Amino acid sequence: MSLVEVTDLTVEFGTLRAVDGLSFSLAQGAALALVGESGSGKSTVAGALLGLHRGTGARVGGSVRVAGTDVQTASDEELRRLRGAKAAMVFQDPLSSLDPYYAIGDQIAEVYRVHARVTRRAARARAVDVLDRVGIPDAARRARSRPHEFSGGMRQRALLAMALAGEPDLLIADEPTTALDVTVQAQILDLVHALRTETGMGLLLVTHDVGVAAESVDDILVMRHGRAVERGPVGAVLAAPAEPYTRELLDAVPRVDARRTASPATGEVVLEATGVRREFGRGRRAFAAVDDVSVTVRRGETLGVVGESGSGKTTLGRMLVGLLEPTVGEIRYEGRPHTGVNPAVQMVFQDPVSSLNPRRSVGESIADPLRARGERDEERIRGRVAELLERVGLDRAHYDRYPHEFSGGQRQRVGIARALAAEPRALVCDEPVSALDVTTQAQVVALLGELQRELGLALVFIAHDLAVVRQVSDRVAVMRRGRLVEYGPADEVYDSPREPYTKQLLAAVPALDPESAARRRAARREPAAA
Amino acid sequence: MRQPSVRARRVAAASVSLVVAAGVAACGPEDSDAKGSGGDSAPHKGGTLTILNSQPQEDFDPARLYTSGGGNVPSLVFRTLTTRNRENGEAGAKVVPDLATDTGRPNKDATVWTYTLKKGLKYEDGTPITSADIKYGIERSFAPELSGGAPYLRDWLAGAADYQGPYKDKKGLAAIETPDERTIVFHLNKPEGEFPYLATQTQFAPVPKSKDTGTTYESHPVSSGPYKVVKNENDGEHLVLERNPNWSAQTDAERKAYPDTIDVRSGLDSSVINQRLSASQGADAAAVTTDTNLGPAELAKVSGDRKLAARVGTGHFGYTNYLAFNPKVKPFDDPKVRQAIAYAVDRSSVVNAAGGSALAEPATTFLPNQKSFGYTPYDPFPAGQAGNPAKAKELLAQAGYKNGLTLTLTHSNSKDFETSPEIATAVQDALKKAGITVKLQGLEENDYKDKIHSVKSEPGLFLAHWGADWPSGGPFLAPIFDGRQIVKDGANFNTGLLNDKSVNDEIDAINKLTDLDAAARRWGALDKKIGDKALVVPLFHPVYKRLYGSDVKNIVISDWTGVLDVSQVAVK
Amino acid sequence: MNGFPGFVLRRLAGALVTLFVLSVIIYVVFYVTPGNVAQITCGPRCSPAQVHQVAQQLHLDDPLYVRYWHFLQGVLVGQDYSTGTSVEHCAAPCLGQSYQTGREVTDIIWAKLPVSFSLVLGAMVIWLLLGVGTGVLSAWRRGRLSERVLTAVTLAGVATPVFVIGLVLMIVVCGELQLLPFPQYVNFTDDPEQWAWNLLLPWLSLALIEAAGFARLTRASMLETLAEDHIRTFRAYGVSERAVITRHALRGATASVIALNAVTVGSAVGGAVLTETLFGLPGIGQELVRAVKVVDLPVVVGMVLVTGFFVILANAVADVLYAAADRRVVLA
Amino acid sequence: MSEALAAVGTAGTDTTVPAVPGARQFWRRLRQRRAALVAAVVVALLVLVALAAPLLTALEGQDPTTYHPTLIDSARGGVPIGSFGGVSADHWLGVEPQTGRDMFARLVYGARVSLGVSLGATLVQVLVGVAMGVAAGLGNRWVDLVLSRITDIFLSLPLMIMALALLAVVPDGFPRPVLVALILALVAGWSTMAKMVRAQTLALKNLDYVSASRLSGWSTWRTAVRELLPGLAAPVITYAALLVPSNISAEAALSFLGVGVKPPTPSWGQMLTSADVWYQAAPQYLLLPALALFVTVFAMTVLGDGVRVALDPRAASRLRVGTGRKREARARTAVAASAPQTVSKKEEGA
Repeated sequence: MSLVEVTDLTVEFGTLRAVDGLSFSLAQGAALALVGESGSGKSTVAGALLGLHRGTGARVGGSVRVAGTDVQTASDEELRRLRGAKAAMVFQDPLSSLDPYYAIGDQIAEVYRVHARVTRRAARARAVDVLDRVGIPDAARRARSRPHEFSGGMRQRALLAMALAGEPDLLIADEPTTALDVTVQAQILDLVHALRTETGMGLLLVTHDVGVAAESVDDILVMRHGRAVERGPVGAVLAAPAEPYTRELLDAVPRVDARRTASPATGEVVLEATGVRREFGRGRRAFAAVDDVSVTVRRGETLGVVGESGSGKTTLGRMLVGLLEPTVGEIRYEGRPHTGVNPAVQMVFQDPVSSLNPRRSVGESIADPLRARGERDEERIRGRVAELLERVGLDRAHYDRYPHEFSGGQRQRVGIARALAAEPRALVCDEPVSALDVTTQAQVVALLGELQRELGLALVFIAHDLAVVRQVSDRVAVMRRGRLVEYGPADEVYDSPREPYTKQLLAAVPALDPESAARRRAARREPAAA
Repeated sequence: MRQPSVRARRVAAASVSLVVAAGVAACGPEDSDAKGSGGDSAPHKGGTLTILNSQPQEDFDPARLYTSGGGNVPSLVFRTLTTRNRENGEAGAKVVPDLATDTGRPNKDATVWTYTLKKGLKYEDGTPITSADIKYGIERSFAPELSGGAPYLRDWLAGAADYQGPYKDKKGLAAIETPDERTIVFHLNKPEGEFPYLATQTQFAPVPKSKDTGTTYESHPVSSGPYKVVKNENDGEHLVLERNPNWSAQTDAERKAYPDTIDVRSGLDSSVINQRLSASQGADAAAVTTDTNLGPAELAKVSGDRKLAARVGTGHFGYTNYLAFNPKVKPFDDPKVRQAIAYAVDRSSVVNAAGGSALAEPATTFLPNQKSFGYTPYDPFPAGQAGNPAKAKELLAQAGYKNGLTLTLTHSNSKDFETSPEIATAVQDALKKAGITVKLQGLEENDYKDKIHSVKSEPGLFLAHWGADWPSGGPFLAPIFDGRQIVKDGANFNTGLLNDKSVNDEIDAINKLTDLDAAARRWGALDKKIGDKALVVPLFHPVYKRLYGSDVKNIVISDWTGVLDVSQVAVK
Repeated sequence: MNGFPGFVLRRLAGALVTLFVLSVIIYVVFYVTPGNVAQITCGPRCSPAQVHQVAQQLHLDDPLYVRYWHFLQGVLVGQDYSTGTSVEHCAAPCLGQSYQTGREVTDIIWAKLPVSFSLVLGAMVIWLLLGVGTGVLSAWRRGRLSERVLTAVTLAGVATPVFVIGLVLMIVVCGELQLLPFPQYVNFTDDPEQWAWNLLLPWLSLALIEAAGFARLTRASMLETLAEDHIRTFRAYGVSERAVITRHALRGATASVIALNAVTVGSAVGGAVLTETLFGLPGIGQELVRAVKVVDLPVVVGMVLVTGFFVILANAVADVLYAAADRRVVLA
Repeated sequence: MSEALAAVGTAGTDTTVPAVPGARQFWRRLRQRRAALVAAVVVALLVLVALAAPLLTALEGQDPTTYHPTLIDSARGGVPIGSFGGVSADHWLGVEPQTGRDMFARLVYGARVSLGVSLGATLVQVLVGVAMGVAAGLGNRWVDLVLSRITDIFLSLPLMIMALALLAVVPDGFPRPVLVALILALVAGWSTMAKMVRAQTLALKNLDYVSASRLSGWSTWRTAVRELLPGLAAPVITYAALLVPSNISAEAALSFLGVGVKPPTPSWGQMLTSADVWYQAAPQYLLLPALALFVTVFAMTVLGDGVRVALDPRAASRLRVGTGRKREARARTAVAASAPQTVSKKEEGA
C-alpha cells in the first residue's frame, strides 16, 4: 500500500477552485516534488494531506489517504493522531512557524508528548536528541533558546527536528528553503536528504524552485491552476519536458553558468561610491552594515551586487540613491560628490506590494516625479504617464487603477515606470525580481535590459540570486558582512572565482540536473567533513 | 458665619470651608418621634457609638475650630466656659455654664465679664484646669499658625486687634486677667451682651501651656471633657475617643457621655452614609452622623418606610438662603427692580430644588424662624408660594423696564445645595415668567467666594446664605447689615453695602442688653426694618433631617445645632 | 550606555526632567487659579490683617519664583519649619507642609499610598481575571451568544461611570442583601481578612471599568496570534485546540496585557479619584481632590509628583515587562 | 516613554503592512459586517437625535429647562408623581425628580452635549496626537526627544486634577461644553495617540513607497501628508473609536466632581451624577441616561471594530481561525492568478 494516495482531490475556497481533480500517489520512502508557480495550488494540496482545511470553510472533494488514514472521513481525534505522528509538516518561514515565546526544546517536547505518552523530562530529552540529529551544535543548551536566538538555517533545522521527533512515515515540506540564503538552503536540502536515507521516510516537497526539486526528489509533479501539468521521474522531466508549460518554466529559470551577451560597457562613470561606510546604532551597539566599499557604474552598464542576507547590499543600494547618507566616504554623481536624493538616480524596490502606496492609483504614483518637478499641466502628465505605462508593457488605461488590482510582475512594472518618470540616468534595482515567479522574473529582467539599452541607463542590480545576477550583469560585486569580497567582470567572477566565499556561494546554487546535483552535494560534503 | 455642612448631594471632597461641621444641631420640636425613640427606660451606659461623617475632623485644635456652641465631636473633648443647653427644641438654644459656675457676670455696661471656674476640674492626665489655661487657649487662637476661628475675640477684646498670639508675643493679652486660678476676667472694647454665647466656642477651652505643641497639638489635644483622643489617623479621618477617667459628671451637667467609646469615621460619601444608616447593620446600628443630612432622594425612599421614618431626627439650625443684591450695580440700585425680583421669586420651585417641603421651609424673613433669634414674621413683598409675576412686571414697568430686562445671577458650581446650580436654575425659571431673562454665571467655589466677598468684584445679583454662630440675632444681622463691618480690602460680608446710621445705632443699643430675651425681640424688629429695604430676598430656611442607627437612644435635638447631640445619645 | 543599566539610567533621567516640568506646571496653574489661599487657610471671617499674617506665615506674598525656589530647596536639602512652639526639620526630599493642617506632605503621602495601593492591586487581580478571561472566551467563542453577552457586560462596565456602578453595588450588596459590610478601609497590617472584605466592592467597581480594555486587548492579540503561522504548526502536529488556545494564543497576548496592566496600575494609583471618593477610601486621589479644592498647593504638588512618578514608573516597567515577555523586543 | 504602551495602542491593528485598498473597498467591507452596519445606523441615529433635539422636543411640546412643580411630590423630596417617573402623554419619559423638568427633552438635549463633547474632544485628540506623533516620528533625534518628553509630561498629568484647576482659571464667558471638550482632549488622550502614531510613523517611514516618494523629489512634509497620513488612518480610527467612550465617561466624571458642563444645560453624565442617589426612589431617572450612555458606547465600540476590520483586508481571513488562512486570502485576491510568491524580505542593516 502506498504511503499517500490522493484521488481526484478538489479544494474550493468560495468560488475559487484552488485544486482541481488532482490525483497522485507516493510509495513508502519515496520522494515527490509538487512544483508550480504561485496560485498553482501546490501548498493547498500539502495542507489537504493533513486535513488542515477542516473547519476553515474550504470545500474539499475527492479522497486523501495518508499512511492508512482516510483524511476526509477521519474523526478529529484520528486526524490528530495522523498529524505529527505519521505525517509531519515543515513550513516555509521557519521564524514565524515557531512560537516566539517558548524555548525550542519545549516546543518540540510539546508536540512529541501529543503522540507519545512520556514524561515531560523524557520528552525534553527526546527534543535534545532530535535537535542533535539535525545538526544543532550543543543541542542540550540550545534547546533552551527561543526561536529568535536561532539563525534562519538553525530554525529550519529545528522544525525538521520537530518533524523527526514523532518518527513519521511522511515528511511534508512546504517551501522549506525559500526564505533561506543559498548556502543555508544547500545545507538544509542536504540534511533532508541525509535524514531520508537514514530513516527511510517518504518526502512530499512543495516548491516553486525547480532547482530545489532537482536536488531532492525522485519524482516531480508540475502543477498549474490546480491541475497536474506533467509528472514523471525528475531527471526525465527536467531533461526532456513533454509539456510546453514545463518547458516555459524551465527556460525561465536563470542559469548560473549561462554567459551573458556582452554589452558595451564603455560609457562615462555615472555613479560612484568611494570608500563608503555606513554604521547603524550608536555606542557599543554600533555596527557597520557597509564598510569601505568602492564601486563605479558606467552609462549603459550593469553592475550586479550579490550577497546573502546581512551582507550590506541593500544598504549600499540605498546610499547610492541618497536615501541613506554614508558615515564615511562619499557618493559621486557624474563625478561630483552628491548628498541627498537626486531624481536622476532612481530605485526599483524588492517588494512590489510595499513599494506602491495602496491608497493611490498607480497613475498618481507614476506621476509623482513629474509633479515634483513642477509639472502642472494635467493633460501632459496623463499623457506622459500613459506613455510610460505603455513603455513598461502595461495598458495606457491603467492610470486610475489601484495597486491591488495588479499582479506582482505588473506592480514591479509600475515601479519601473515610476522610476523612469524621473528621467533617471542611473537606476538602482534592489532585488527587483526576487519576489516574482520565474516566468515573471524573466520578463521583468528582459524589460530592464531593454530599457537600459534604449535609454543608456547605468544599472545597479542587487540580488541574492547568483543566477539572475549573472544573467544581467556586466560586472559583479560580491559582498559579505558589509565588505566587498570580490569585484570584477561577471564572467571572471563566475567562471574563475578567486575567493573561497565566492566559490562556496556558487557551489550552493541548486542545479537543474539531478545528477550534477548529486555530484555537487558530494562535493559540498567534503569541505564540510574536512 | 458658620458653614454647616448641610450636604444633601455629595461633594467630591471637602466643601471648601475650613470650618468643620462639627457642631451643627438644632431641634426637632415637631418631630415627636425624635424624643419618643429616646426610650422609656433609663439610657444604657457603655458600648461604642459610631459617627459616620463626610468631612474629616481635619482641625481638632480648639484654637482653629469654628463651631457653633462648641461643636459636636469637639464638645466631647473640649469643655468651655459656657456651653449650649443640651435639651430638645427651643430650650436647647439657651446658654448654660460649663467650666464656669455661671454664664458670666457682666459689669454695668457689659464691657467686663467675669467667670469663676468650678472646683475639681481636671484634664485627662489628672492635672487641674486653671483659669490661666483658658487665657492661654484664647491667646493661642490669635497665632497665625492656628488661624481659623471666629472673628469675635479679635473684634471684641480690648487691644486685641494686632495681637499675634503667644508664640510671637510673650507678654500675652492684657484684656484677659486671671487674678487667681479659678477666676478669669475679660475686658471688651465695647458692650457685648451676648458674650456668654461666645464663651461656648472651643477657643474658650483650656490648653495647658506645657502640653502645647503648636500646629501639631491637634493630633492629640489634651481633653477636658468626658472623652480623650486615643487615635487620630489621617488628619482626623478616623478618630477614636475613649472615656476620660478624670472627667467627673458632677462638674458637668450637660454631657451625658453614655457610650464608653466613640469611633468617628469620616471621608465617607454622603449617600453612602445615609445608606449605611438606613441599613443599620452591625456597628452601624449604633451610628449617627454629625454632618450629613438626608437628601431628597433618600427622603423619598425613607418616607415610604415607616420603620425608617421613625429613625429620622428633624431639626432646625439658624440658617437662611437668600438672593443678595449689590445696590452699587445697575439696575439693582433701583429699589423697584429689587422689589420686582422679590415678587417674582417662586419659592415653591426653590424649595423643591433644595429638596422639597420636608427639607426646606420658604423664608420671607432674613432671621431664621426660631424664637431665640427673635423671629418676627413679616413679608414686605408678598409673592405667595409661586411668585407674583404680574406685580413684578408692574414694578419693572415703573422702573422703566417695560420690555423686561436681562440679568446675570452668580452662583457657585459647588454641588452643596445651598448655593447650587439647581437653586439658580429654579430662580431663573421663575423670573422668566416676570419677563426677566436670567443668565447664570456659575463659578467654582473659590472663585465664587472671592468674588462675592470682595467689595471690588461683588456681582449685582447672587445666591448667598448665612448661618448662625449662636442662636441670636446679633451674629446673624450685624455682619451683613452693620455699616461699620464693611471690609474694603478683605472678606466683606455686608454684601448690600448698607451703612445706615439708624441700623448701626440700633445694633449698638441691642449689644448693650444683657437680657437676651429682650435683645431677641429687638433683633426681630430690626430685621423687619431692614427687610423693607429689599437688599436681600430670603428664599428658604433648610430643615435638617438625619437618620440614626436603630440602636441609638436618647435623641436630643436642640434649636441651637439642629442635629442630634452626640453627648446625649446612648447606644444599646 | 547600553543594555539594561543604560536603559534604567536613561529612563531615570527622563523621569526627573518630566517630574521637574510637572512641578513647574502645577505651580503656575495653581498660581493663577482663583482662590485666596491665605483667606481660605485663615477662615472666611478673617480680617485683612489676619489674612496678611497668615500669608506671611505661609510665604504666600513672595513672588512665584521665590516660592518655587523654596520648594526646590526643600526637595533637595530639606527645610526647617515652625510649629509655633518648636522648630522641626523636614528632611529632604521635603515636599513642604500642608497649608491647611501643617502636616508634612511626605507624611500625608506615606499615609495615603497604602490605601491607593490596596485598592489598585486588588482591583488589578479582578480586572485581569475578568478581562483576560472574557478576552480568551470571546476569542475562542467568536460570534457565539456567550461571547456577545460577555462583551456587552464588559462594555457596560466602561459605559457606566464608577459612581453609578459603585453606589448601586453598595445599595444592593450591602444595603439590601446585606452580604457584605459597607466598605470602610482597614489597614492590611491590622486585619488582612477585614481588609479584603471591605475592599471587595471598591475592587469590583474599579475592575469593572478597566476589565473591558483588557478583554478587548486580549481578544485582539489572541486573534492576531491565532492568525500567525506558528499556530498552524501546532495544529499540524496534532496539538489539541484547547492547548493551542491556552498555551500559544494566550501566551501571545501576555506581553501586551502585561504592558497595559502596568500602565493602568500606574495611572490608577492616583487616578482612582472617583472610586476612592465614593467608597471613602483615604487614598491619594481623594486627598488630591480635597487639596485642589482648598488650593493646598504643597499637597497638590506633592501628590501630583507622586502620581506622575507612578505613571512614569509604570510606563518604564511596562516597557521592561513587555521586553521580558516578548524577547524579540529590544529596549531602546 | 512607553513603547509598550504604543504597542498596546496598536494591538489589533496592523503596524506596518499598508493595506487599505481605497474607499470603495472599505465601504464594501463595512457593509458586509452586519453588526457594524447596525452600529453605524445607531450612531447616526444618535447624532441625528442630538442635532434634531429642538425639533423632537417641540414635537413633544416640552423643553429641557421648564420646571413643573405640580408634577412632583414636594413633601417626599420631589419624587415624580405617577408611575414610571410620571410618564404621560405630555411627558413621554416622565419628569425629573425635584424639578419636574421633562426627561425626554433633557435626554435628547443631553445627547448634544455628551456626543458633542466626546466627539469634539476625540477630534482634537486625533489632530494633536497625529501632529505630534508624525512630527516626532519624522523629526531628527532632538525633535523626537523634545516632543516625546512633552508627550510624557502630558501623560503624567492627572486629568481630574488639571480639569478642576483649569476649569476654574478660564473665564466664565467661554462656552463650557467646548472648554470641557478641550480640557479632556488636551490634558489627556492625545498623548497615548501621539505615542502610537509615532511608533506607526517610524514603521511606515521606512516603507518602500515612502522612500519612493522621497526619491521623486517631494519634500519630507509633502511625503508625510501624501504617503504617511493615509497609512495612519486605520490605527488612528481604531484608537479614536476607543477614545469616544472614554471621553463620554470622562465628561460624566467631571460632572461628578462638579466641574462638568453647567446647569441648566443637561448632559448624560450630569444626569447620571444627580441620578445615582435616586436609584431606589426613582429608578428610571438613573436608568434612562445610563441606557443612553450604554447604547452609545456599545455602538461606537462595535462600529470602531467594524471600521478596523474593514480597513484591514487581512482581517477578513481572520474571521475564521483556521489554517489555510493565507491560501484562502491569497486565493481571494489572486484574481489574476499571478499573486507574488511571498518571500520574506531580507532586511539588511537598517
